[in-house]
Amino acid sequence: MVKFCSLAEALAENLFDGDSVAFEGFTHLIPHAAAHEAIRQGRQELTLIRMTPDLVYDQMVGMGMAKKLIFSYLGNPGVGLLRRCRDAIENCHPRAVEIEEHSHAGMANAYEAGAAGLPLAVFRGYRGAGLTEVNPNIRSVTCPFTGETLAAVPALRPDVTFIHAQKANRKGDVLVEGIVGIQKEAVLAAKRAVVTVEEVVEDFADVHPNCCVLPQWTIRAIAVVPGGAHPSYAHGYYARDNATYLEWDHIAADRESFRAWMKIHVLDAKPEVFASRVGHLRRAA
Amino acid sequence: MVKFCSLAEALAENLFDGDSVAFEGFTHLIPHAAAHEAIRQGRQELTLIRMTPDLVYDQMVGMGMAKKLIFSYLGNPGVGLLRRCRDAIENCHPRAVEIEEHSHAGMANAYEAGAAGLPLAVFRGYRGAGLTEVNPNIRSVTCPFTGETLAAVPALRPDVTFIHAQKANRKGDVLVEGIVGIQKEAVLAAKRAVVTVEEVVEDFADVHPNCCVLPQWTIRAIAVVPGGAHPSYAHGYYARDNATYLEWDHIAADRESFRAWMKIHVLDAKPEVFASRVGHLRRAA
Amino acid sequence: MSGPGFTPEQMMTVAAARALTSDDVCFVGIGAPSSACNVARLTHAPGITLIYESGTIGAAPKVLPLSIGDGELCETAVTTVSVPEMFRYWLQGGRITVGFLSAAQLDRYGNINTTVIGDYHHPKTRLPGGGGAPEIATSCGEVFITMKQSLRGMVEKIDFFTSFGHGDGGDARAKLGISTKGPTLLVTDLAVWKPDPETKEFMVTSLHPGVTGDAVQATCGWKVKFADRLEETAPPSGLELATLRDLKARSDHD
Amino acid sequence: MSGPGFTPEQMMTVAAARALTSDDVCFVGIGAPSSACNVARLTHAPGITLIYESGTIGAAPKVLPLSIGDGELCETAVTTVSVPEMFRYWLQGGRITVGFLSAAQLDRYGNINTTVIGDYHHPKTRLPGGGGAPEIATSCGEVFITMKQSLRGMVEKIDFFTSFGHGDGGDARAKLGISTKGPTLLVTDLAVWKPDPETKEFMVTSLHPGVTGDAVQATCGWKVKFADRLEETAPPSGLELATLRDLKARSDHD
Repeated sequence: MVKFCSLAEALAENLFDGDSVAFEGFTHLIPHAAAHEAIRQGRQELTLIRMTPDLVYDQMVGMGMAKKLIFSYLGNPGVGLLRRCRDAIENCHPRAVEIEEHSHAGMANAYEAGAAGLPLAVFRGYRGAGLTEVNPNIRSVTCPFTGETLAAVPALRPDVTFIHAQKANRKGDVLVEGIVGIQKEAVLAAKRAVVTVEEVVEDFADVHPNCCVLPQWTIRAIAVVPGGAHPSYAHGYYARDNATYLEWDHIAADRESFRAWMKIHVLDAKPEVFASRVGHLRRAA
Repeated sequence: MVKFCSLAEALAENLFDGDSVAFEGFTHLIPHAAAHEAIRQGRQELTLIRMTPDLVYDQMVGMGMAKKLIFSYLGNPGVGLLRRCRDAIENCHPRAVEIEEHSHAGMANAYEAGAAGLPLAVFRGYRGAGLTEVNPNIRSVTCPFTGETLAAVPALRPDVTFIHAQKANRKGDVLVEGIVGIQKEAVLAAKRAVVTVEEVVEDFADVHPNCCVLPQWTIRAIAVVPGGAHPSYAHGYYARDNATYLEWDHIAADRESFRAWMKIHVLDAKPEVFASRVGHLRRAA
Repeated sequence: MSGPGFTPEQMMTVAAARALTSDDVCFVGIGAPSSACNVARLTHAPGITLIYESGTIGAAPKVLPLSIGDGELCETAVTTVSVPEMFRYWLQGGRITVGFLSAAQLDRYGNINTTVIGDYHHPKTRLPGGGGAPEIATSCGEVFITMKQSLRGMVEKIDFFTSFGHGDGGDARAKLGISTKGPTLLVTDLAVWKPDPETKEFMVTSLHPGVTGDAVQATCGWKVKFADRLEETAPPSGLELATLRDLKARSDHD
Repeated sequence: MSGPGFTPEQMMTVAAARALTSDDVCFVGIGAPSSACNVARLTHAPGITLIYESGTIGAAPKVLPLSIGDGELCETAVTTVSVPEMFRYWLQGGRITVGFLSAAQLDRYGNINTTVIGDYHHPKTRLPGGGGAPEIATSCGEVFITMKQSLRGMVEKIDFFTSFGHGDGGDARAKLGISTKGPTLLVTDLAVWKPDPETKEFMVTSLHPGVTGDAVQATCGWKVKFADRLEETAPPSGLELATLRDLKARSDHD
């Protein structure tokens, strides 16, 4: 049964040291507030799963919380590299991080298989790609009808998935709209799911029947965190803060400037700060 | 490039003798008008594909147009058996019909694989089911990660798919909403797709971004046929005509009453008749 | 109507409804299963989630649908998904606690035939076939079966294995790699049946009011086993009966 | 700005845009590909369909997005689908005519590295990796590559095969069971390149205005082949340049 609670409580009750965890969002609706709470609570030895790790995993890796990264694009979208992840992979700073690397197609199919309760995903992929030589989790199956060799990857089944969504209703059903990305699959593939939302509404009577709605019984906990996706965005609520993505390239370039930024903006902050960060990004009504 | 034209023209240019064809719709939005046009134009030697064949395939089989049926539920939903299909299978009247039978999961996965450009679908199914012994297209693959044996079926790739949808915009994009069933997959899996719609609107500016919209370049032809799903229904336009489904059980019970009904209501009718059939089923606005 | 104030079919529906709880997520078939699930929802199990294979999740129909895809289901659902998603994420994904099945032929181990009477390739009667049943039988947490008893329906040996129950009994499911419980309840118009924990053969655990063991045996094609402590099914309560009658009255299908 | 009135990067974007038609369905990457596709859409190819891997199909942004998932894309798209659907139905389904790729390292056969400089397990520089590229390279009808020339970028041998071009040339794709054309066009800031029909080695077919063959060779790490009939790329038209500048001016990313 879903529980409405504070983000601190939702995280404390659902993310544990050593867990495999997905903080998912494909450019849109990235659960920054939830990731910051995980950093504040100091979780360790995590396996971080995400197609597009971007800033939040750069921060978690930079803080030494990750023992492993499973990903398909380790960049700051449209900006460049992730400098804390680079430091970890190239220099083992602040610690060594194991990596399992896929293509987007591989990760998307693996989440889909996880949501579908299958042990593997089968697709046409990785042909001629070097990843097949460095990732032992890229294997193959042969089609018994055509003889074609297809790629196979194991299903992703995170211990826990965190997403940010536009809204929940009072029963705890959750609505995700706009660029829905991989969130539904990441939630359904996980053993536990936690959602931060912009707001709670009475009901979804005015929601289109084919919208992406996650029924309340698929979710463990919901925390209301307005602005919780910043500097990512929430379609219908506030725009993407592109300036912050560009700025991150400079903050993360240096170990000291990174730690100083993390202290002020994450360790000494609270989820409530996110609302103020998106004030200037909200549309005129 | 999509073409707006009459149903007669759309059918004449896209369905040929010997084709494999899916007239899809899962209870909702069944393309009855298109099927009736195929009957009027007298197509022969068709392989009829559909999860839930129901009345339209009972009619086409009864008229001797089908050489093969690929299906997963050969019933009149909520009513009982399909008596013309029974007559064909049990008594070879009016001709023998080959059958390839799956479960819903098997068909749904096979359409999905067709839409996804794969040669096969892999899923957990058919365990202990007798269909594995009578359908040589149910095979298996072994998961290279867990060793689990999973079911495999060949992708469905109809020569042509017909669906009925609520509306098209002037560019030819098509909106399907409500119980969307298997229609998107059936269209994307097919070499050609033809859509009948309730109406054409200027644009989809007010349509939710995550609705099921088929872009115009995925469709060959669109014909406007108000009521074209009757006695099935079109969410937002008219209700299901349950009385007609019940009545069909009596009409199809007898070869003569069947042929008499077909002559009046199909062979001597036109697509325009469908609008009048749904008049009493439209909701008060 | 005379006698007890309810029909055997109403008793069957109500007895099936009672087996459901607010925590259940049910894959609902049309007919008696749909009636039972909606009676449960409107009486003791308001939190129950009803899923129809057409894609409607959390449907709360005021009217009993004739088909599994009536408009009423979509209009009242929490969300409506595509059919591939339904079978992949929701059924195969292991999210359904109870699947309801009916049978044209049933054997003592809960194996079901709705495909053919006679030989598959030369059938005496071609039935509709399995639809969702083959995977409902193996992917749902457990399976409830409802059917009216008859010698034609409850048979020693079914003509075709549309959906797998307990096979030839015992650990037959585990041997096929099936991890779900399979049929755990059979509710007929005469009795409630549950599988023997070891052999998995269905045995009568409760007789509906006024029904004798002989009546059960007379309409069952195999030698019936009765539980040592045989109970009598509580008759439908006033609320249960009124709820069922109201549902039927609003569902004017003929 | 001095000289020709346009920059080499603008020439690159415009030359890439010209290769697109109204019938194309493009899988668009961020940066130069996105600029090229939108210039095409706003000039000679109004019917072009732009697909961004975030799920937006038929996007028509007024502003160039910084990321492949900016809100502008969804708001202007014909429809927005989930990421698994994007990769299964639309990319793997064979519906994309042209995929755009960029490269950190490129070899003469159009093989691309965006993964690591140095050894994979002990990299000198860890780059972002492939994202959608491995399957874009094999599932799109053909692949267009855009990049600025440099000795570091255009190399004899790439450090990692992020995405497969023509392998070691000839029929290398067919040998791997890949049925699509692969890289058919390379547009740099200096020239337009196309693969030799037999060997599949990229050769210069057109030099941008004012560029010499020596300048191309000086910024390319392999021995450059030039087509027998070497053309000069037409300079950006007034409309092309104005369209590109307007797009950039509206896209205030820094």
